[in-house]
Amino acid sequence: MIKLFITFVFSILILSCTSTAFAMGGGKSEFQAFDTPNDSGKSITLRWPSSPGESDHVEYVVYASTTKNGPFETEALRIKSNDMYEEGSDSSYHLAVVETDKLFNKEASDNGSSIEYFFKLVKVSNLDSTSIGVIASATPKGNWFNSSRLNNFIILIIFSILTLCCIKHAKKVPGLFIRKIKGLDAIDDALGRATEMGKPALFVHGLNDMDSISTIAAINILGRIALRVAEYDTPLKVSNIYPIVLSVSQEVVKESYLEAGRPDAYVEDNVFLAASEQFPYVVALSGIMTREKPAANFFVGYFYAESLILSETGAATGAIQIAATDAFTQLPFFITTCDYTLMGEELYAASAYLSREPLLLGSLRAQDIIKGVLIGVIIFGAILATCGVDFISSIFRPG
Amino acid sequence: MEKLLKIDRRIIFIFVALAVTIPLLFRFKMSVPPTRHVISMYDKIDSLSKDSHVLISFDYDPSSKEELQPMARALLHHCFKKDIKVIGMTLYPAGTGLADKAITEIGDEYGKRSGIDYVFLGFKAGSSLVILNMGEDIYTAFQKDFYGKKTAGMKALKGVSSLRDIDYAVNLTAGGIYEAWIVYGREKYNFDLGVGCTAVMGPEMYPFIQAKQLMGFLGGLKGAAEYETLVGHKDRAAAGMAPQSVVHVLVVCFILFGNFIYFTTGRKK
Amino acid sequence: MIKKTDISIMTWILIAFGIINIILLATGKLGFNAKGIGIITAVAITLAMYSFLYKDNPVFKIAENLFVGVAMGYSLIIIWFNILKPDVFEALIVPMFKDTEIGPQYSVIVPTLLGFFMFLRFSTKLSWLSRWSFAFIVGMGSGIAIPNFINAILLRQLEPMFAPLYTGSFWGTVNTILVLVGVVSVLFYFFFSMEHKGAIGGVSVVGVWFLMIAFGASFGYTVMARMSLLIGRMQFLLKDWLGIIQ
Amino acid sequence: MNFFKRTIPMIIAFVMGLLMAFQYYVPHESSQNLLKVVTRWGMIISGFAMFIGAYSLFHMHWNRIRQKVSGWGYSIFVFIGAGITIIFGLLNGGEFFWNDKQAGTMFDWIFDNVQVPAGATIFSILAFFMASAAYRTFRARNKEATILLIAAIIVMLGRVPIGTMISQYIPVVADWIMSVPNLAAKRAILIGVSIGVIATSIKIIFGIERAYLGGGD
Repeated sequence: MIKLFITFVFSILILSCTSTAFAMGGGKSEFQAFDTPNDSGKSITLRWPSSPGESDHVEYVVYASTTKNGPFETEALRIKSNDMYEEGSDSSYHLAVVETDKLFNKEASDNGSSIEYFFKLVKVSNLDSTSIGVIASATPKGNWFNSSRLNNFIILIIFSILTLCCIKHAKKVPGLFIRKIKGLDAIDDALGRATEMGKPALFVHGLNDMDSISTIAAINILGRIALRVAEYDTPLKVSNIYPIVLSVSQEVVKESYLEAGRPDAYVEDNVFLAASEQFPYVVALSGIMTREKPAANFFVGYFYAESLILSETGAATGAIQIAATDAFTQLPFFITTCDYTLMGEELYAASAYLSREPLLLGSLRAQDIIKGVLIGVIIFGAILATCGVDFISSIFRPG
Repeated sequence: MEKLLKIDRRIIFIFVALAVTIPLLFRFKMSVPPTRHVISMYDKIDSLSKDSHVLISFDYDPSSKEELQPMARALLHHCFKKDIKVIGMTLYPAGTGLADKAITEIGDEYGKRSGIDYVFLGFKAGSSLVILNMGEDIYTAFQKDFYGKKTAGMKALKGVSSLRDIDYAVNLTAGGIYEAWIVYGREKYNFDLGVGCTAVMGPEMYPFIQAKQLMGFLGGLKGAAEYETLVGHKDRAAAGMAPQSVVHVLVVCFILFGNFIYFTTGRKK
Repeated sequence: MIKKTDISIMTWILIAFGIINIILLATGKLGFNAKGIGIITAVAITLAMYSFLYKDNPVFKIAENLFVGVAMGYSLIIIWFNILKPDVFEALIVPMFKDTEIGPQYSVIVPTLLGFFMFLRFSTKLSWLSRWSFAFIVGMGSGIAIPNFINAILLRQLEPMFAPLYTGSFWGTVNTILVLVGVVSVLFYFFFSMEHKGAIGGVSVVGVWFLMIAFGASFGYTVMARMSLLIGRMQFLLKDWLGIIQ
Repeated sequence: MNFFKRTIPMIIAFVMGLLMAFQYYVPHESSQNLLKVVTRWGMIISGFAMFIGAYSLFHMHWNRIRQKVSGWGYSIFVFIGAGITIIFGLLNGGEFFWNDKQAGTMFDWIFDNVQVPAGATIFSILAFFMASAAYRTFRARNKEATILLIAAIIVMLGRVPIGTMISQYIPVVADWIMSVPNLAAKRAILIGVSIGVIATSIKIIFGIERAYLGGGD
């Protein structure tokens, strides 16, 4: 299956290279017209050599026609003669693209796209107009592969194969290595302190529903916290904003108590729906924090502007606070108000670390490999570019 | 000393209210020298010829109105002053009312008429899908404008068939939609894009500016004030710079004072 | 739970609000028309929202719930006028029953059907049909996202990284090197397949510094943003309502 | 039945994903037309999807009222607000909803004078909490937070006119922070997040990630 796929990919790549190799033509020193490569078939590219006396006051005008003998009355292009030089030709060639579907009225272009267009180049100065170059013609046609996007396509293929392989690998080899996430130790410390003080711990879900990656990660972390809490015999309160997140959280907490061998200690009302909107959620939680003074607060998931009020109220009650969010705009406030903060992708990594799910571990590994490659590419690319070699930058040129 | 930290937060609230109100009442003069990113947006619009097309996407709702509405108004003043045709649209349902109000009010000031000198296309759902669809064909994305007039053949849209034909697009954004405009709009259909954003999003723009994916950017009320200065039409944003300065100083003093007490009284564990 | 002092504060504020408005209307500063009444309504809503700063109270809760309702109602009506009416009702349904210039656009049937399937999410028996619509939207979105993100973010953001480090000036060179170090070290910080010890640990610490400076910048800008919102509201109260400032 | 509930959605996601990904590499006109048609369909479906949010909101508040949850009375105001707005929207200034939208109706008045002030004010409340947090909680509690706060103070002063009055170097340093360290970190975050987006998209197309389909069988 994979072999077949790879053969297919390569055949496309080879085909696409051959078709464009001819398009750019050699350095014939005359006025040329050819189908623009990598387009939808609605334009023609014109190329002609520079001539002496090009300046701001001299213009090139190109007239177009659908028959070889003219009349050449439709103006297709008018540029200053010292403009639009071909890139990399050292100003010795001009290159311009003419959109053919805008040249003539509908009837002409409705006859299908396979009409041949004829172009006549005229050089105009203030004094006289001289026709230079001969008439050139070309037929626009649509292309089936944009070869300037070849590198993009290869990255797509590599990325896909890598992701699929890593997930498959993670399923086969349980316990793929992930570095220790410091924040996870902090969670245990905070729970230990809550137990010492005999006060509850509060787990606050973010404001996204169950379909968001942040919330899924939050559920995995909740499972771990609930397990510890069940062992330590500390009450745990979990606040939600969405009914689905609520029922999933209840399930997870219940299971953790079961796993710890203390199903009797599970109180369903401790996992509750605090509110349904942003500000009421803040108000409800601030009330709980000031009334019950939990010893440890966990803010896990995706947060918006409410993060500041929540963590400020929590800090005022003297609780140990740990935040984990991938909302980068809110991170500054968590960092300055909480004792420990898991930033961005650390949240996903922590969730993969705790859940040990091959799907999470595998895709995390795939992303790590890509990141590693990019780090190498960036360093080598910059060094080579400093030495004047643009090998890497030409491979990664956007199409 | 530690008691000072435990004062009622409502006393702090009063300080903030005063820091904002007093400079507004006494109208301190503050010069707002324009910065380079604002100038590059101004220069871009200023370089456009009469009857060019500028697309403004009003992607915000009332919650960011105080930052982005002044920006929108300053931009519209500039465009209408230069007889540029404005195409307005929004990807937020609650953006319609704000956008419509800004375009109509300022259009009236310059005697511009809807459908001829400007058009407000209204709202469509699907953010990135709307941008892609407009990139292929503006008339399938918006078959009617906000008031139900047919867009095909409209004078304000003459010569525009897709996003490729737009001379400059400005995305006024309150959230992550600017990324969709860059990824699915600017990079796919190759038009010049500028972004005006709430200050919260401001720092996110720098990688895009350096990679030349954005041409010009206005950040928050400060950006709006600079643009108002450049257009020569000082309004609410410019007037807001004095209280903005005072309240920033107040917040900095709060942070320094709070930390000073925190360290002198010994960090509590 | 509502204390007597709170009630008396509330009453006094209401009386003051009433008197100010009567004066404004009587002196003609606010017209007795849709605009004038509108400003008074808006001020009432604004003050109700700010009452939260004193403490959470029923007035704030009423204003907030009213706002949630109005916002939802507004969105629904806008969706009708901007999407359903032009793209479904007038494109498909009206031409089926009435002679119009253009015939019905039958291709609209597919998304309309898929759109209606979405509502089946709330039914117990047919909720599986809603999955077709979600699969369509999410699958399409994912497919479009991959190549566009590779192009617009990965390739385009790598491009400036391949500039020569030596830019001609001393500070320019220092800055280019700093950007390179910053990007690499932050990427390293978010690299989970290796223990952060030794050299890698050192690089990731540098990454944390860069992250913290960047978060500091975001912090400053967010303070700026929130204060701007407050300034805007104060301008509304002092200028549009009281007319104290010009 | 499992075929309709599980297999067909996965086939749809797979086919649509692959088709749209490959569409990017094909410049031919037929591929452009495909993109045009499919995105238009997506726009219309997204329009319908917005009603789902409305349904959940109303459903939840209706349940609060029905079950007489504490504070259920406030939920009535959600229905009052929505009801009045929808009625005036449908009335459309006497032209009714099947005609084109009219300008300056009561519907617009409600937007201008209820939704705009309420929406704008509710987030400006955060300005006050920001200041109080600055005073009471933003602490340089470790090395990281210290770096963060120093950068924040420089940027805060450097971005307003008063910064220049204190010292002409503050805006220069602020500008440097924004365009060197901030740029570097934000670029790395951007690259990391985009890799995540691409990986998630790949998992969705190949049917590995199915959270978006909701739970159940």
